[in-house]
Amino acid sequence: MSKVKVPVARPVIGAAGKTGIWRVSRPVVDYSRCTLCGICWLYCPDSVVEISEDKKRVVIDYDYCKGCGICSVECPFNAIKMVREEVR
Amino acid sequence: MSKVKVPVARPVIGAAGKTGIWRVSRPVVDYSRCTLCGICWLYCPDSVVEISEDKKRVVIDYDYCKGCGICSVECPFNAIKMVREEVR
Amino acid sequence: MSRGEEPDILEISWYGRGGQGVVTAAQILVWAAMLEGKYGMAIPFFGAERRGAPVIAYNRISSKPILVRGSVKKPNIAVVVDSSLIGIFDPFNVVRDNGYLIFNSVERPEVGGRKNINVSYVDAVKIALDIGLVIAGIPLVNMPMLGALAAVTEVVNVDSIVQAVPKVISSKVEENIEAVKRGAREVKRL
Amino acid sequence: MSRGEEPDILEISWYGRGGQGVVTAAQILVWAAMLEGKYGMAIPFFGAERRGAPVIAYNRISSKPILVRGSVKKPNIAVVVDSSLIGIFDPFNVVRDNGYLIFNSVERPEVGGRKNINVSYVDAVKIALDIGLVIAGIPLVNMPMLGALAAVTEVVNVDSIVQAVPKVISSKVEENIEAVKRGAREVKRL
Amino acid sequence: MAHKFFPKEEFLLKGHAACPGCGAALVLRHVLKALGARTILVIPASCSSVIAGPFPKSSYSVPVLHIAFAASAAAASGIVEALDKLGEKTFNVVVWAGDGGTADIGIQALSGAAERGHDIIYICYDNEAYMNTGIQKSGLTPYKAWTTTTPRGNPSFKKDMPGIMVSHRIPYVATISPAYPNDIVSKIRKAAKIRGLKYIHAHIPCPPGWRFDSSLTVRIARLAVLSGVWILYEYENGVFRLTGPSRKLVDKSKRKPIGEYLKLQGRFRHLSERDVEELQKLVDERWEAIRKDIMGENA
Amino acid sequence: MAHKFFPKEEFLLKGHAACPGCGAALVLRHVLKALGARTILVIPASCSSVIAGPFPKSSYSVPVLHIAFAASAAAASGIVEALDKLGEKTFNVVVWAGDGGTADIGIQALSGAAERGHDIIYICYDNEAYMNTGIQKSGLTPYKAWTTTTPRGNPSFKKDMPGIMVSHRIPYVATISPAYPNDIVSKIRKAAKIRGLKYIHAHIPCPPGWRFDSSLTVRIARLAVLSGVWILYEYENGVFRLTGPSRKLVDKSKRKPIGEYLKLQGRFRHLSERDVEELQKLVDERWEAIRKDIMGENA
Amino acid sequence: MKRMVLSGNYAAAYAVKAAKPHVVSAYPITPQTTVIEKISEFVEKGELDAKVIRVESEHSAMASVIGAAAVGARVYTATSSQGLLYMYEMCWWAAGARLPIVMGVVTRAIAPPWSIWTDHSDILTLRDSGWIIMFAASAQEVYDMTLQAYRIAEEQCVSLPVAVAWDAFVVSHTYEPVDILDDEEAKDFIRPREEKSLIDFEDPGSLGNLTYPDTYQEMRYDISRAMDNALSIIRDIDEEFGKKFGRKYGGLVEKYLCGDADYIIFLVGAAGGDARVATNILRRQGVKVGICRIRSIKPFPYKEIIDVCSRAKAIAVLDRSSVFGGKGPLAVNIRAALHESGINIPVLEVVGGLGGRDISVEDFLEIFRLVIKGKKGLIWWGLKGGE
Amino acid sequence: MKRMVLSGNYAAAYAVKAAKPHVVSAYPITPQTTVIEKISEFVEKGELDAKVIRVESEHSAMASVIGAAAVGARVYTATSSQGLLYMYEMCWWAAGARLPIVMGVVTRAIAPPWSIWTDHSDILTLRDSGWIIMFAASAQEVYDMTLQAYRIAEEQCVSLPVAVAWDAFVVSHTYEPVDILDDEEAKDFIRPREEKSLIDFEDPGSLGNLTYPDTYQEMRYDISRAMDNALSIIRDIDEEFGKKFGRKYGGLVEKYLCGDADYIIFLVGAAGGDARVATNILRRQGVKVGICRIRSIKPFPYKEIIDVCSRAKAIAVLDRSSVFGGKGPLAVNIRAALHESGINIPVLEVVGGLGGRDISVEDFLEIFRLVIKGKKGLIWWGLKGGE
Ligand SMILES: Cc1ncc(C[n+]2csc(CCOP(=O)(O)OP(=O)(O)O)c2C)c(N)n1
Ligand SMILES: Cc1ncc(C[n+]2csc(CCOP(=O)(O)OP(=O)(O)O)c2C)c(N)n1
Ligand code: SF4
Ligand code: SF4
Ligand code: SF4
Ligand code: SF4
Ligand code: SF4
Ligand code: SF4
Ligand SMILES: [Mg+2]
Ligand SMILES: [Mg+2]
Repeated sequence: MSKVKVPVARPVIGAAGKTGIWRVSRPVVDYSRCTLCGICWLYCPDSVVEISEDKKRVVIDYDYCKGCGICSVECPFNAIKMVREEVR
Repeated sequence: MSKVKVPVARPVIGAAGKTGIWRVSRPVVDYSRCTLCGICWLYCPDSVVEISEDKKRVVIDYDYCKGCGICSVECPFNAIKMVREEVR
Repeated sequence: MSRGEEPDILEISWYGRGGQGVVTAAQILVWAAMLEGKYGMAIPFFGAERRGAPVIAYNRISSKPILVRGSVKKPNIAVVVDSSLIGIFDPFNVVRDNGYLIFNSVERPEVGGRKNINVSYVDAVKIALDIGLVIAGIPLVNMPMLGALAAVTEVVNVDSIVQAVPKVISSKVEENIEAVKRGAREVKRL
Repeated sequence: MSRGEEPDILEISWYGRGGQGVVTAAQILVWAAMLEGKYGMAIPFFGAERRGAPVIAYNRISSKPILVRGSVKKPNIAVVVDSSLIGIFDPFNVVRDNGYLIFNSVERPEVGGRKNINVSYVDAVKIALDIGLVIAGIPLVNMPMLGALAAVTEVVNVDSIVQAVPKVISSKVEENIEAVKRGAREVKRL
Repeated sequence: MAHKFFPKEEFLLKGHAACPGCGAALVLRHVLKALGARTILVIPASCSSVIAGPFPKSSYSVPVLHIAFAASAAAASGIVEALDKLGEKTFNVVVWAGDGGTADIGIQALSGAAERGHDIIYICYDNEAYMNTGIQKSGLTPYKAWTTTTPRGNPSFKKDMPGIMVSHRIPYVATISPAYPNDIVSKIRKAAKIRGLKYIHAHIPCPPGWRFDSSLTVRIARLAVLSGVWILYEYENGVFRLTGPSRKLVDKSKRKPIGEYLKLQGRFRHLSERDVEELQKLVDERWEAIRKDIMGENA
Repeated sequence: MAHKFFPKEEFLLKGHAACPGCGAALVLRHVLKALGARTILVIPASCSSVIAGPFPKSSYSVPVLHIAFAASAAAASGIVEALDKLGEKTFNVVVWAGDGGTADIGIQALSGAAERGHDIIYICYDNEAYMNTGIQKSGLTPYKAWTTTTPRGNPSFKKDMPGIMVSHRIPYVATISPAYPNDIVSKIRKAAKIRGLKYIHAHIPCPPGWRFDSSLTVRIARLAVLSGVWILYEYENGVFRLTGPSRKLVDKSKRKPIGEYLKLQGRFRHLSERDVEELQKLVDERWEAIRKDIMGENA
Repeated sequence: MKRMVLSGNYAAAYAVKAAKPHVVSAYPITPQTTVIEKISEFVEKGELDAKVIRVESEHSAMASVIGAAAVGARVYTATSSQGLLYMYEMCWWAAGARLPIVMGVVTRAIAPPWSIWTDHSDILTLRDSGWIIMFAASAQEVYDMTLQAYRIAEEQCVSLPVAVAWDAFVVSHTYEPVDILDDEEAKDFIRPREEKSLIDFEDPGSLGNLTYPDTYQEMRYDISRAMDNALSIIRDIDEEFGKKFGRKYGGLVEKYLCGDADYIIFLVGAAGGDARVATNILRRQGVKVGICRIRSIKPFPYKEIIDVCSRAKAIAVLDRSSVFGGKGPLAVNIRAALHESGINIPVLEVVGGLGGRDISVEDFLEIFRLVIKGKKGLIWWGLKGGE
Repeated sequence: MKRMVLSGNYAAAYAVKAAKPHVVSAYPITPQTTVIEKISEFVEKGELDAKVIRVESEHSAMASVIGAAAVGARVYTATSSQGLLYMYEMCWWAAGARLPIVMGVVTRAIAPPWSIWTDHSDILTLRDSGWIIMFAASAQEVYDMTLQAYRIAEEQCVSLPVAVAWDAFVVSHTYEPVDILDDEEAKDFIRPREEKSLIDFEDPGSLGNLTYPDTYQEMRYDISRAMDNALSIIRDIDEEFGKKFGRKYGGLVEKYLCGDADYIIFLVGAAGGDARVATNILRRQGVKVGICRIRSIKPFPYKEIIDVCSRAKAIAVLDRSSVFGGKGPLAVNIRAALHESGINIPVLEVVGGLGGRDISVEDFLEIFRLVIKGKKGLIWWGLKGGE
């Protein structure tokens, strides 16, 4: 008799799929304004802002960024613009 | 087809039977001490102390008095004695 | 056709009031039977359990394992722990012919028209009070009644009851045993 | 053997994203069918409803009462309200031979290898934006798509859609109707 | 003469099934006197389901809906809204629930009804344990008290249920005691006049549950008040007021030592002197908080 | 630089199923950062059951017990006691429940767990309605707010859930806001060090539920604090302390008018000026009570 | 009569509006929520003069309608799945107290794992409780049955609560044309609740007192008799409704081409439509098949089922609910009926469609094929990876 | 081995003590209360090293043991009637989550009206939920079965919760001799729970995530298979227990003189003893009668029942639970079994013993007489005033 398969779900990135396709607008960083203050990282509800290895760049993971626009509103230096995604 | 009999219980004295037989001791009023202050009436949890029509007497309904002894303890004039019921 | 046809079962009904230890008595009786290599069962009937309120319990005792669990309707023995209950229960009529009726009573009880039964009585209240077995104002009359039962009938020996008491009771064990013994000694047959 | 054997049922699948009004469109279509004396059903498939998340809805339209409630697997018509979903849903392959594919798109869509289907497209976003039908940043592209659907296929008339709109929608009714009409007008066949 | 100042009619009929000396029966008797015949009782599973007596009889001579343990405040909500919709004008809907039925299993329904503000008088009769099932610890069992599920004393503290209800910002919260029937009647009547959910918490000595002689019910209730263990007060629209004998007890010297209250009860028999001191300290701290509160208000 | 002062590791994995701009996701992200990997989440029915993503995937990279709506605090009680008995030493058991799962259907379990004092961090993420089912009124929906079951505004007042928990006399009660992540982290870490049940109440702006653009989540959360609608504080062993920006807001002139907060949200769009004034008054009264409290303490 | 496009849930709300209850009390749960949202809207717009109690849980939802019904009010509530399980104690209470409560149940799978899609396990938990359980298969039937439920519940020889169930999403959220009664028509069909309040200040009584072993059983027997009475009441009211408004469903069961059928599938709920399509297809091929859709789960229509089977060669029973360690709730009852009347035909017991798994026309064709081949016993249908 | 005089409830408590659970969580309800009182006493005396959670309701009782079991603890809880109904949602949860929880259920009638006496309606509400349900008929069997329940629940091919039921008062509060295992014996029979925690910090996972229609049904099917596995596990463990300690009960059913019986009564629970006495009486008169006491309500022992019936001329089935608008839960399953195997004998369906109504030896004699006379169909037994 077979053992139990207990239905345990496992953590993975993209549990709800590539949530980047949910995006209506895309946050685009203007690196000339960015001070790397980290506020966008702090307030992103989707954990998609990364401060790149060499600490020189704020990188947004567009595969998963839902385009909520919080980073854009909260950036103290107005360094993030929301750009309408093309409706393909 | 018969109508519903809805199982409604109706108020009656002695819903749990003649609770007087539960009694271990019997409260006996010493009318010589009683001032008709009404304290025994006030504190009886079994609603069995009555102040008789002519307002001259405290009457205990022994059919239902459970002999708890509260009246005896609370009577400010020590006018109620608890007397052991005969075990018949 | 009655349960009596299941051979060899003795049925006992206890009639008492909340606080008198009726269920405990029935339980001790099972221990006592077990100590004698018999089987037993103690079946309390629970209503609203209240101090002073009527309580009933049954025993079945047998040399074989007992199967029946229905309530006892025609006991071989009725133990009337509190005679004031006679209006509520009817120990006289339920007991089988040649059965036993055992009363807690100061004096010879009235048995009415019923013939063909063995009646006895014991002043269990006096015994309990003498020994100081009183809880919350209620004399614990169960022990003397157990003693009387053992003495009058052949269900179990008094000794077995004495041995069974500490299996169930953990305080005032000596006094309880004394009460059993006095019940056995002081019971009177009609 | 496919459901198609139940004669006379037209099946439609809508592919869109949360907030684009896909379910509302399907519902209006049933009203429109009803106004034409037909029967209809709008079956939304609900997952976790989220703004922007993929959403699917089905229609069945028939001249007789509709019995089937299972999900639509091979629609006669697929309305792709949001082309970005093509990776997730597969409108090309599901549509039946000689069926219709209607895209919300600025330009001629890529249809890959699929033959045997009628493809058309309309720039619904532009229409919605032109007319000011935007909620929480999302253009309400459902109305132009309904218009396009009615114009390109024979499911219902554009007029019926226009009449059905106020049954379901209570604000900006005029604008919505205008959007339906423009969708019908501006749709392009491949 | 006491009887002259109280309503005559009895709605708790004699021959009910409460134990001898039951504090719950005594309080219920006065509650019903205070409210009169146009009162519906909603009673969840509890001693009071049994006190009613078995079908087809009832010892309560007002309409009663017996209801499941967790459900009383919700059932009462339905009754109030229905009677209102059906055009009834004057009536009292009273929940009469034990401490378990209030603070444990019933708290969800009570909290919800309080939030919605139905016109209910909710009375918790608090005998400080599940008595109907034979004395098990409830959320209102006092710290260190013996019960059958806490054979060595309750490790938890008694929930401050009236305080929790005050936090619900209902219009009226009060405490009562069987030793003070006049206080009962006046609070109940006041509650009946206020719209919304009124919460009244009664302290209920219980002879078998607390292990004391049935004659001492009122005495123990009184000692609870006079020692400051049970505080008589009311909160009307958030304003706190001590009532009756409790008014004088802010001054610690006026309070009896808690030992007098504890020693009469078998459930506290196992307490050491240290335990008693600890309990005394808790009482004193509670009063100190009250003192500060009152002073703060005066300031 | 903010990122330097916060733990790096993400336990709320990207690609989760929250709506764009979800305040709950943002707060949970920081809660998990603050607590780290040895944390078990207990999640009752709520948006967070969905945010998790469908089987066999999960967007939470800590162990999670999904549980029935009413059951979270009780399930957590069992987990804590079991882990303790099984010899585990360092772990956090966190209930992560919505306002409905906390103040309505879940309050019985929460109240019971609080009374027993299990070592649980209970976090209520309060988006002020049943969001998972599509925006119905809960016991924490604000007075007059639109929901689908209160199309003309909620007639009831929002339960003071932290106040109710303070009445439970638990060792720690605090409020948090997604606008102040440092405050979140420090309170969560403090809670993790205290034994017993800790209650933390998070204010959670919800774009679809409150009807605002998803980019405004943090701004609205901040306005709630700065207008004094949402007050940041903690109660440690009964001692009250304002925290963060709320410390300065006792002085009314420092507070922003409530209208600034309300006007961004569709759920308050139907309010008249009178309504707004009434709501402003309620906020001011609340602060006046706090002022008195603090003054009382200072005196 | 007015034709509208409504979802199953909205149809329920419109029926409730027509029944004019005094008190509506419910707690949200997907997929029931839109029922109460719509009712709330009616009330706030003044189209329905009822009190809405926005309770804090389903246990309280049922408790509050119990309270209201006990004092004479007409009431409504609705729920699903976990909600039904959470109010389970109170459901038994409602039946034991003989209160004519009407409840909508949008069937949904039971957790864990969480699933919001249709599955009849939830409603079937009520089947011993004393509730009458009717199962509707379209928005129109939801409307009609919800109205009829009040008549059935309030019949003096019944006086039991009635649950009207329908499938999640495929009925609850599916929009289709529904004919709605005019006010006059509704008034004619459904009069105000007659019975006077159980709880009366003039003649006070108590509901629910303790019973000793000498009184309890008779009260249960009374419910059993009321349930038996309901068999004909359900039929009669279906007839009356049919005469008045032109729609009837066959009462306890809806038979489709069963008259001369050799092979019949028994089932409950919305899948009945797809099953009928399969039947049509096979009939066109000359195979005599039929569908018997059980509308009344309680009281269970043994007589009708035996009737239907008396000419059949083999049948299948579809249980759309979890079946663990035994047979499905429908299968077991149908087999029992066959046993009692000595009908010795093969029965294929099919368990499937759980948690929203589609059961399509193709599935029914396949099931018919198996039945025709003589397959019997219990099978799980549509498992990924097979049994 | 040690012989003591114990009530059924105390026997359960002693078995729990022997099983050494980590967490015990329960809420009082008559007639279950003395189980948890006794366990509390063991714990406070240091005789059992477990955590006792004194929860605020049964919903929380089951939730807390679910939490504890999910992280690897062995657990116990117990309840009755309203308590079981109040925790109903969580019972389904426990099974769905595949947690090997053991629960005692002292069967009691469901309110209203209030009644505290035996009636199997409560435990039967669990029969679809995925719980294994065993029913014991004496204090000894309560002890033995509670111990065995842990073995069954924790078997890797089962991993389901197990309820052990027994009748209120006639078993729960009736004192009789019970043989108790020594510590060594118990240790030998019941090892610590093997399975590692579901929830692990090193390899974190989630229990209960949402499932779309494409995954739910397979999880239910797994439970169904586990339940099927339990059929032989229950038998095997009964055998093993019998070999080790000399007591066995026949596994899924206890047959009494069924081998050559012409007439058999099927039943559940304590009335089995009285029924056996009636059997003895009739056997002495030369009438070939037998009793088949069903011990495993879930999984339901169809095979055993068919076996027993294959030689019988007629049978009766006693349902000691409310039966409304249909057939009783036992009757329906037994008839279904007979139908499936083509056994065409008359079945008398008896509903009785509700709310503590006595069913005595005389009653069984009378029922046998009716069966012998060929009476069939459904009757309510022992009604005052007749049907
Ligand atoms: C759901 C449920 N759980 C448990 C019970 C058993 N029960 C009946 S009364 C009671 C205790 C009631 O305690 P409390 O509310 O304090 O009232 P009291 O009996 O002390 O008067 C319990 C546990 C029940 N009836 N229903
Ligand atoms: C017993 C029960 N009733 C109802 C539901 C349906 N339900 C699931 S989540 C939810 C709303 C949760 O609201 P809240 O706790 O505020 O969390 P939110 O969804 O807002 O995050 C409801 C009503 C359920 N799952 N179980
Ligand atoms: S918030 Fe703005 S400035 Fe700060 S790191 Fe982000 S993009 Fe750069
Ligand atoms: S738009 Fe939203 S999700 Fe995308 S990076 Fe900015 S805050 Fe994160
Ligand atoms: S309390 Fe004493 S003095 Fe007063 S009325 Fe009663 S008996 Fe008389
Ligand atoms: S003894 Fe008790 S019951 Fe009897 S009259 Fe006195 S107070 Fe009342
Ligand atoms: S147990 Fe206590 S509260 Fe209950 S009836 Fe007896 S005295 Fe009253
Ligand atoms: S509804 Fe609100 S709380 Fe729920 S996931 Fe969406 S934004 Fe977050
Ligand atoms: Mg109590
Ligand atoms: Mg919420």
